[in-house]
Amino acid sequence: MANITLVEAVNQALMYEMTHDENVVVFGEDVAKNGGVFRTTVGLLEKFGPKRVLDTPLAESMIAGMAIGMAAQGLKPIAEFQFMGFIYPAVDHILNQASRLRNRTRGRLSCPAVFRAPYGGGIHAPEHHSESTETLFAHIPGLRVVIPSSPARAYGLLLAAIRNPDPVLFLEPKRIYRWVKQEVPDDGIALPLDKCFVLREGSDITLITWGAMIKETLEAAEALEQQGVSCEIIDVATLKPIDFETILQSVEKTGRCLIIHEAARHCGVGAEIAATVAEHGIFFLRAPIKRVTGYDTVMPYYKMEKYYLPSSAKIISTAQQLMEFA
Amino acid sequence: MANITLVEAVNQALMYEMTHDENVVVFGEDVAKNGGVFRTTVGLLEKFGPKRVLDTPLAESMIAGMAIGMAAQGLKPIAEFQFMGFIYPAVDHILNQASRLRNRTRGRLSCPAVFRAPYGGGIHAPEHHSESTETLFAHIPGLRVVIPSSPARAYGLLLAAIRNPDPVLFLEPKRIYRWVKQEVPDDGIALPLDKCFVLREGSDITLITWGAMIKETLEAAEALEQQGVSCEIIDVATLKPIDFETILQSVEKTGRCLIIHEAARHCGVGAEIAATVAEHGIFFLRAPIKRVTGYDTVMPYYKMEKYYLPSSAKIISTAQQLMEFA
Amino acid sequence: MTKPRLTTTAGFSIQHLQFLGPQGELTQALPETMNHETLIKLYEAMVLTRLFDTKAINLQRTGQLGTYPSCHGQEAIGAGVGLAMQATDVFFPYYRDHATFLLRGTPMSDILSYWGGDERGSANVENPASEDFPICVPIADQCLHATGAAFAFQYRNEKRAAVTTIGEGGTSQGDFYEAINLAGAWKLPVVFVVNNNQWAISTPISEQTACKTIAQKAIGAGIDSVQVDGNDVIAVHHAMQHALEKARSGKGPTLIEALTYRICDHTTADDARRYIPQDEYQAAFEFEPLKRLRVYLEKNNVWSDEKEKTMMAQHAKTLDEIVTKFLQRPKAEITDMFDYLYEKLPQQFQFQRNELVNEHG
Amino acid sequence: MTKPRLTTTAGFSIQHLQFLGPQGELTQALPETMNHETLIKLYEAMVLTRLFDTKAINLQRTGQLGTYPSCHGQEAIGAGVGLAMQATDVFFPYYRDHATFLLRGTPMSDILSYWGGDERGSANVENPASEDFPICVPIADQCLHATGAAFAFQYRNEKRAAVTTIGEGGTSQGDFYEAINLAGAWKLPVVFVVNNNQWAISTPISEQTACKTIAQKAIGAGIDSVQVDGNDVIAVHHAMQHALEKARSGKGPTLIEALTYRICDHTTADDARRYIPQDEYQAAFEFEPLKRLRVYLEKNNVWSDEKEKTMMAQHAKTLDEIVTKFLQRPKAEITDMFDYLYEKLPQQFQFQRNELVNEHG
Ligand SMILES: Cc1ncc(C[n+]2csc(CCOP(=O)(O)OP(=O)(O)O)c2C)c(N)n1
Ligand SMILES: Cc1ncc(C[n+]2csc(CCOP(=O)(O)OP(=O)(O)O)c2C)c(N)n1
Ligand SMILES: [Mg+2]
Ligand SMILES: [Mg+2]
Repeated sequence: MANITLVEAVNQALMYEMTHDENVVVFGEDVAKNGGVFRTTVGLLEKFGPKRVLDTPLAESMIAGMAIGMAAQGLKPIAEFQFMGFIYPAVDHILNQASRLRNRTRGRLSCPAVFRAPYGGGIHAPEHHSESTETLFAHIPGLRVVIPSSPARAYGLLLAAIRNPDPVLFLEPKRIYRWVKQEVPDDGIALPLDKCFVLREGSDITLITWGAMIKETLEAAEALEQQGVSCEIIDVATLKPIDFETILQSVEKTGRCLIIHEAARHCGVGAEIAATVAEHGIFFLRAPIKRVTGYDTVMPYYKMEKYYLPSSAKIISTAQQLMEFA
Repeated sequence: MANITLVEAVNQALMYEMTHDENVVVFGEDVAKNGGVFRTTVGLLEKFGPKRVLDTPLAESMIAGMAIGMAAQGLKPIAEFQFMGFIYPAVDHILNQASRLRNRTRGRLSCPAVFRAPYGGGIHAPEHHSESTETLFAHIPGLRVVIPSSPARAYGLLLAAIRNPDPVLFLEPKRIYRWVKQEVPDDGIALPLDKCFVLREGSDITLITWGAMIKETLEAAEALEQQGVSCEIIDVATLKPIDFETILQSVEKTGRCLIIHEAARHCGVGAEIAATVAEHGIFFLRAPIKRVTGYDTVMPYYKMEKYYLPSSAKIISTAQQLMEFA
Repeated sequence: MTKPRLTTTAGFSIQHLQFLGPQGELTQALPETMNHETLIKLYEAMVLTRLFDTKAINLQRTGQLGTYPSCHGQEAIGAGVGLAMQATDVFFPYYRDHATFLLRGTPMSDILSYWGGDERGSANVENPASEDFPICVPIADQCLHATGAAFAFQYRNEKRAAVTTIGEGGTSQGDFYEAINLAGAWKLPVVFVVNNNQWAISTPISEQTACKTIAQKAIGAGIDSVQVDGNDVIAVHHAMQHALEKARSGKGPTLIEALTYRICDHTTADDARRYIPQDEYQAAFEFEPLKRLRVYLEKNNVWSDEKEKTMMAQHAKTLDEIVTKFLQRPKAEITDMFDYLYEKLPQQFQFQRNELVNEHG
Repeated sequence: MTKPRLTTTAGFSIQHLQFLGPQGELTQALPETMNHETLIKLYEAMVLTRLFDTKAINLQRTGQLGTYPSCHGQEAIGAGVGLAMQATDVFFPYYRDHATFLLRGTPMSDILSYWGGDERGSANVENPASEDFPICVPIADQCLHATGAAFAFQYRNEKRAAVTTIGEGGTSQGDFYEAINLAGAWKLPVVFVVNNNQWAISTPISEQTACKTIAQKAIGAGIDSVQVDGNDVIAVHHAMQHALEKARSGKGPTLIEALTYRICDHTTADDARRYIPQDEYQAAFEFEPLKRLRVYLEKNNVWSDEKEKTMMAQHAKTLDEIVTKFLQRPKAEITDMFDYLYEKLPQQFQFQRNELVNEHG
């Protein structure tokens, strides 16, 4: 079994589920003939044909809206948005319709759709191609928001998302699409949604993050370890709902909480995590809750994006500040 | 000078600014002939004519998109969305375009537009007419989000929003459109944006809220006062940016922080306030930071909305819990 | 400046269909698929719809119902659509489809529940197998849901069609256009029915678009369309039947523009006198769909004051049952707001559910 | 089943305009407004655009530029649009308008800066008074911005027009439709130019819409349209001039469909061989706009290999200056990301600006 990247793991999960569930249909802009601009859907058209793998006309509201009609009819639509920066015309359908169909029909109809989009910066992409606005969707009742951070989690979480009976926004951290390779058995085994993953156990400080920032966070933890700071790293993975049990247990153990995300800070998902810790875990805390995040600025064009993105150096220095609280 | 309601104060501000700035143009669905479904724009057509007060075709993305072209041309567009539940098709233009125009042209072009929408529940309106999703917009860099909670603040803040050289989302709490009447001199004096308003001074606990929840919060404060609990009430008013100086000063004084909002809790603006207090004010705190908010459910249809909306009883009991931490 | 030579590369035209004129006169022979028996059935449904709306408005005025949009004047469209559809077709309504609901067998008490602020209004507990979508308030969203369902029918080679309705104002929405364009590109089995009642709340169609017809919007999506007299139930029904057969047999989508007039306030929260010229408004009653059909049926001696009285008595009874059922519906569970949010409520929100129960349970 | 009688209520047709055929032959007399001098100017701009694109692709391949979309094959559209526009008109581009930028006097080094990941690429510091909008990546948004500006011109009774460009794929977006519909309803001075290059990345127009022409989408908005040979700069320029005069004189909007072909990858990040049939792709070069214009000019003895050589030498110099200016542009301030966010940076974000300065300043 070969080692594969995150992008290949996404493709492997799509292949697996399309093979085992003929209700799965994949569509979006340039996902068929072209195999997706990041090659996540490569080979699907050849294997499953034009009935199940479709290039759509160029319209994002349409992509989301039709997915809802398909899902209510018992299909398992997997709709791709080419980049997260182009998902906004679909917000109405995701928020007002997909996330509410079950509730507003009291369970008569439902919307088991998956909305996929690559998100985040750091690949020197053009304007609007480096968005990280997961919080907008994490706020939406009835929706799930999932972000993998490794090939294995991409495979297992995407399978779980497709099988989930309710709508899921599945955001793919394109910066680490090809970062590491991992053995990912194509066994069709899904990972639990609604669970955090403890990537590294530690006793001094809890580093909470998701998506591509896992990279800098792991680097920072290595360096901090050298300095004798034992870091616990939590990959939140599912941003709606959030597995606060795991997070609070960790903070209770370490007494220090540092949240890292790429998105802008103001009302980012990090705020929800900090707020919940400040309500239920405040007496565990030895230090303030800190957030190392993207700034509340527009994501700069690529020449400056590295100054916007949280660096491992900044994670390290902030963790050190928190360590000063004994 | 007559006492006026919040809805009349909005109308008074529009009248004033249209009289004094011929670049101000008001448009939206049914704002002209019909004077707006809540009568906020009543009389404008008669006074300023069809060139400056326009009913648009039925398309929200269009309303936002054209406002951007108008604003870049030096007009002061005031675009109305009939209800916040219908603003979502405009998210792309507000987020990707209006909020970025100045930044992406390095100041060559700008977007002094005001996007108005009535928001919130509690008026027994039909489905989709009771949304409170201000956090989606508060997360957007380059945008301002303002919510008044009294006739005087509606007048002063709307004037400030119109005169602001950058885009402002101005959300009107329709539940209190006609709650209280106040003397509001039509003096054209704007209130500061980016400032919180301390509505009531107190020493035991800080109650932080905005919009229509001011009503229940004031009621709760009255009752708590009877029980000897001295409440400070802060009307955040501007949710992006937030005047954290005022908030932190208050929490330093009271040592207790209770945030109240109508919107769903997960990633609501209350989370940002709690997170910032947990970072900069944690050592002032004698008690956990608590949030009394709408649930992470779809806003129920009107028969059940009162069970969704935070009640003064719940504010009181939560405040009492916090008072138990000496 | 001399005009250059232009070569014509494409030509289009818009066709209009009518059978029954305003005076109840046939302007052409009845289609084979139509007969007096069916027309009586349609007439009875249209009258019941009119009475249902009137009743609902009264319920609202007396504080027993929330804001309500009646479909006064549009009954022929709803009835024609409802009768032409088969049980296996799926309906994606807007919010003035009461005649269609009636003929689709949607419990009318549910419609009252919906406008009465109760989610169970869209649950159709009497027929939970119904695949029809609930009333759609965000204008034009339903058009895309219909295309998605139509794709599913095509995908499974089912001989079914999706039908969606919208107002002429709604055709200004990008979603409407994206839906008809996709339906054309993918040749989907879907029928778009535009209720052109001339007004979008206070905005007349003349301010909504420069198009002379709504039917011509289909040209911009490369699909077929036809304009029908929307006050002529025979024309609506015939056009629908034709479009549905075409859709079910894989020949693609159709846009039907049904011309009518909103002879009522936009909703009970509206006062049309603010913006509709009274003469125009009054004139519209001359063309409304019920009168002309009754005149036609009477001229052909298949209807009479006698029959009218019997029907009215029956309708009154039916209405009472509907209203009683609505008013006597037991209160829903407060916790429903959590219990139908996800198939299984995530732990994080379980805590919130407990909060709710503790305060109000 | 006998067909019912339908009455025709509206008719439409699509006209096509061409002056210069693929072999460089005139298919009709030159318009009065066109002469050889102007054609030479256009030819030189089109060639410089081709060279600029080729240069930019090389810069990208050598790591000196980010992803870049060339407009190979579309130079006649950009040039015709650019020459027809007046300085006082305002341009709302998409992202393949390099020929228009050139003729609008937009600094071409700024275009490289934009695709080089530098916001200053849209600042036009050499002409800060320019009201032209920056390159628009979110497809179709620009159409609505153009209508807004057109409203401002109408509001101030200015004889100006807004011009916006878009690809044929972009016409599937709701925003495109909402914009042309509004422009029609309000009779706005705006011209919509569709670059129909047959492909939207890997999606051919046949999968984009069932429409035989893009021009007919104007019928769905009730506005005028014309289809032109987009590889014939004379036709593009003539149609633009006509549409602009019409707009400036208050006669409303026009949609121009310019037929062309994308004889390059979608961007440097794309590989068109994956999806474009090679024969179709090669055939397209027979129709490309530069060759036919050169042939025409040579046939009329106003162009020669001699002149071509001189021009090429001049262009090479110009290009070097552009590239040098781009490469030697001093680094921007890191703090710019805060300093242009609002007119005055709010206190809350002042703290974040300090964070940035502390880490990287
Ligand atoms: C997206 C959206 N925007 C605005 C509204 C508010 N609204 C409700 S009905 C209506 C007018 C609709 O007119 P039309 O489409 O002609 O349908 P009609 O009501 O005339 O049948 C408006 C603006 C809405 N429900 N949805
Ligand atoms: C709203 C939006 N969705 C998707 C994209 C990604 N994208 C960039 S160009 C393109 C194809 C555009 O094709 P067309 O409109 O025909 O213009 P062309 O590139 O052919 O000139 C797509 C899908 C985008 N930039 N914006
Ligand atoms: Mg209407
Ligand atoms: Mg194209």
